[in-house]
Amino acid sequence: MLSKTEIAQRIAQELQDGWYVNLGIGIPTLVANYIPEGIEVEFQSENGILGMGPFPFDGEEDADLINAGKQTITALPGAVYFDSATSFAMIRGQHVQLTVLGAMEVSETGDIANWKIPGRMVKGMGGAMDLVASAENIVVAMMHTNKKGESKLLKSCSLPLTGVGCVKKIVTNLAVLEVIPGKGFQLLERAPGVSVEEIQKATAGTLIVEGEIPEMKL
Amino acid sequence: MLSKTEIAQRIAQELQDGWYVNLGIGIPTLVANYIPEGIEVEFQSENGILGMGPFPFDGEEDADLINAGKQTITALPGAVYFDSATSFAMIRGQHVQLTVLGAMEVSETGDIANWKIPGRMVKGMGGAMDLVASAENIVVAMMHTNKKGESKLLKSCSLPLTGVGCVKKIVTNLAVLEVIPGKGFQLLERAPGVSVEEIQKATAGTLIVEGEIPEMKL
Amino acid sequence: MNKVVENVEEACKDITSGVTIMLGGFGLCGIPENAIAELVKKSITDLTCISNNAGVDDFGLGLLLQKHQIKKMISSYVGENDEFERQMLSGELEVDLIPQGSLAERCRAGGAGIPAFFTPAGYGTEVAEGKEVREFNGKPHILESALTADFAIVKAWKGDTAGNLIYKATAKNFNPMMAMAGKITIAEVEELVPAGELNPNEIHTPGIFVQRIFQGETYEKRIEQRTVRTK
Amino acid sequence: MNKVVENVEEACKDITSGVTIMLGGFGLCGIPENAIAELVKKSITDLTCISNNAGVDDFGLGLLLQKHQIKKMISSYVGENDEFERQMLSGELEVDLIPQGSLAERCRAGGAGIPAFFTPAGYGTEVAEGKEVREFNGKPHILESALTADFAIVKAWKGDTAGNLIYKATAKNFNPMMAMAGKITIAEVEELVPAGELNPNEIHTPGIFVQRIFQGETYEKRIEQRTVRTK
Repeated sequence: MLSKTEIAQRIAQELQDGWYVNLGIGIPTLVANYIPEGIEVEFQSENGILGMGPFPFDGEEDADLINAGKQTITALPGAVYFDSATSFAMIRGQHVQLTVLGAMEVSETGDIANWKIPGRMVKGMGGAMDLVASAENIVVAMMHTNKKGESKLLKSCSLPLTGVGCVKKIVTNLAVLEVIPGKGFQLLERAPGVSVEEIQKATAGTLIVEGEIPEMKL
Repeated sequence: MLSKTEIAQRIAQELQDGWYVNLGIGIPTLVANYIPEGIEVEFQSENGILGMGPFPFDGEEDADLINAGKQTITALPGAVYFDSATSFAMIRGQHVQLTVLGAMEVSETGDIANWKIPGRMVKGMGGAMDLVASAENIVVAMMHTNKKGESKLLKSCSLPLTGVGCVKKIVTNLAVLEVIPGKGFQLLERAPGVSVEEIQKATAGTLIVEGEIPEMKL
Repeated sequence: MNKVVENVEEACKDITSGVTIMLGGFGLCGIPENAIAELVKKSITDLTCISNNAGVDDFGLGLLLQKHQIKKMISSYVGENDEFERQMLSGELEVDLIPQGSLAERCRAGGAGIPAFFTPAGYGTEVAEGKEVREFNGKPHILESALTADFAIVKAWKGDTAGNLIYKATAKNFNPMMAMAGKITIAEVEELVPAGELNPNEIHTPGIFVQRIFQGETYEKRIEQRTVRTK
Repeated sequence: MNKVVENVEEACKDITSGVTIMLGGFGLCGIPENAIAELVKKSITDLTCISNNAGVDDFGLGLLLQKHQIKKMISSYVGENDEFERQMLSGELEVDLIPQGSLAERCRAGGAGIPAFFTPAGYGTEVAEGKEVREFNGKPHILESALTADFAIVKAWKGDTAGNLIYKATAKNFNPMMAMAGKITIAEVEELVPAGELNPNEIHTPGIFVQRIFQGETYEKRIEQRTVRTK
């Protein structure tokens, strides 16, 4: 079973040289720490920066320089600042090659729910709806089951949707899966030491298992 | 009868303090030379400058600094450059208080034609269609009649339209007129020495003459 | 063209109860601190506020929420504010949640005279309810309308007497579009300079969009999530 | 992220006959001189060119017109070019004339993933033929669609190796929107600097929109209407 850090590590393997990448809050943010050797990517934060760097050193924080998670950050050489309309022009116009974000539920048709629990949690969708409706590549980073042990990979989402038919790939603590439209979750890789049966048990939606499923390499 | 310069001079009286103004090519450009005392206006040129100044001194031309007529210009203190989308955001969004432009024909319903003579002259509309469709105040600067002596103030335009029902005021070499929707051209002022009868004769559309028509002051 | 007003009182003098106000900023970054304090002081109520976020409990728009001055919020993300969530869930506060990109674009559209546009964001979700759906290039989009406001209040780093503005880093965010979309746009700046001192090539918001400008008195610039690494 | 290519040949190597190209510039101001010369040299034909103007007879896009390399022009104003007018009136050249503001906004929309928007410009004129009309706030608007291109070629003043661009004065014009709307965007610049040398606050076009960048060899920067006053 993967730790959150290892989920991020596995997702980092999806990065390709020259890609612009938007990382959501939580596990996705950790992906930036595992960029593979020899690959150059640039991180976009939707509040208005391209070329986001690491957190500042203590005492060097700038209140005017934050990421979409409102964390203080730094800018790398070649960075650029822009307004929110331009930022979402990049996103909606598909200039960002990869979006990594968390989810509360994903359906086997690629629907995603991650912004609202009616009557309980209403924080708003932020940029998530724009991101999932626009990105060519969306990787969801999440635990395979919720705190109650219920599967987060469903036939259809029970929570209000963030987007429809948009998730392509899911990396959980148990597996790497691909959404095959009209079919279900195709199992691509198992987490080290996790069996197909365990993944099957934790997956409420249709799981497609074809041939030998390799263990993922980190 | 007014000269072209005097038409510009009369139009300059329409300027109000604090207005942003877009001046078209030809007579409208001359308006900038007659800003009334004590009034501050700023000129927008739709290719991307606010705060346009006079022509440069000989030898000081900058190929990168032109107006929409492609003439070399200068920038006044407080000027700003912007892209074409932002420029027309200003225009379409009605942030420009006055547009002055020339016309080949104006109808008594406020239609304007100034961009095309089918089969003969096809230069394109440039920014004129955006300007006339958007501006709150449009003043047309033109000769009352064309080179053949035919009226340019018509019941309806014969040439392809630039905009529909948008002209508010017209200043010609003979008169100042206002378009009253559903009624016609209301005569507001006569050029010095020009009679109502002469204006009537040169106006093919409905001319509304109410009471004494004053002579314009320059 | 001198847009300078004496101070924040003068800038906000005709903002009354019941109006719609856009406020720039992302979280607590780039918010018009002085004008928010003035709105609190004026004790006006029934405001409709368009702002990406709602501040935190004791800073930013949270200050207006505490005093129940806001009737309706139009935002994309309102986490980090317990009082907000309480007022919303209890029904005291009307809330219209909008995808962040659509919010930004709707403000820009309002300023640019574009009454409506199509976007894929929100299709198939509750955001799309009651909105026209149309397919372009095989992909469904929804029709979103422009947003404008009686007042837009923005915060810039530098500004000149003609109303030209320059923002700093990510404090830019929603400020430029909101500046475009206010019937009256009020800019507060950290440094106010005479027209001509800013490089016309480096200005982010042309002065034509700004009706009033003043120099803010103090800026707390509170940081919401102080994250650092050690040397 | 290094976007630098050796020279103009390298930048334009895969531009072939029949493609759609956007070209920045207003008149002769801010046009990509080096790339235009290269397109002439390549002798490719059947091009669809999206550009506000068509140059003059012997400079700018006029050079491509002379050699009959352009099949279709999408522009707002094509005066100042006799050869253009001749080819258009004789039917040799397809021409789509678009209001300037709609042209700018359609390019921006293409780059921003907005497939269509409403604008009042052109309502009631031949530009509106076949287009949907809808009233907003009592005023009729027409629905305009996004424009994109196989290649966008823009000219900037300064650029860095990451593709970030800064334009000078009114040479900015259509370049920023076209940079957004190209499937492949090529930028030629007067001065190419290493990433990190441009102030991230002063950049007009973020490098994400640019796929290739090179330093232009020489710039004639011809002036179309030299107007001066005497001291």
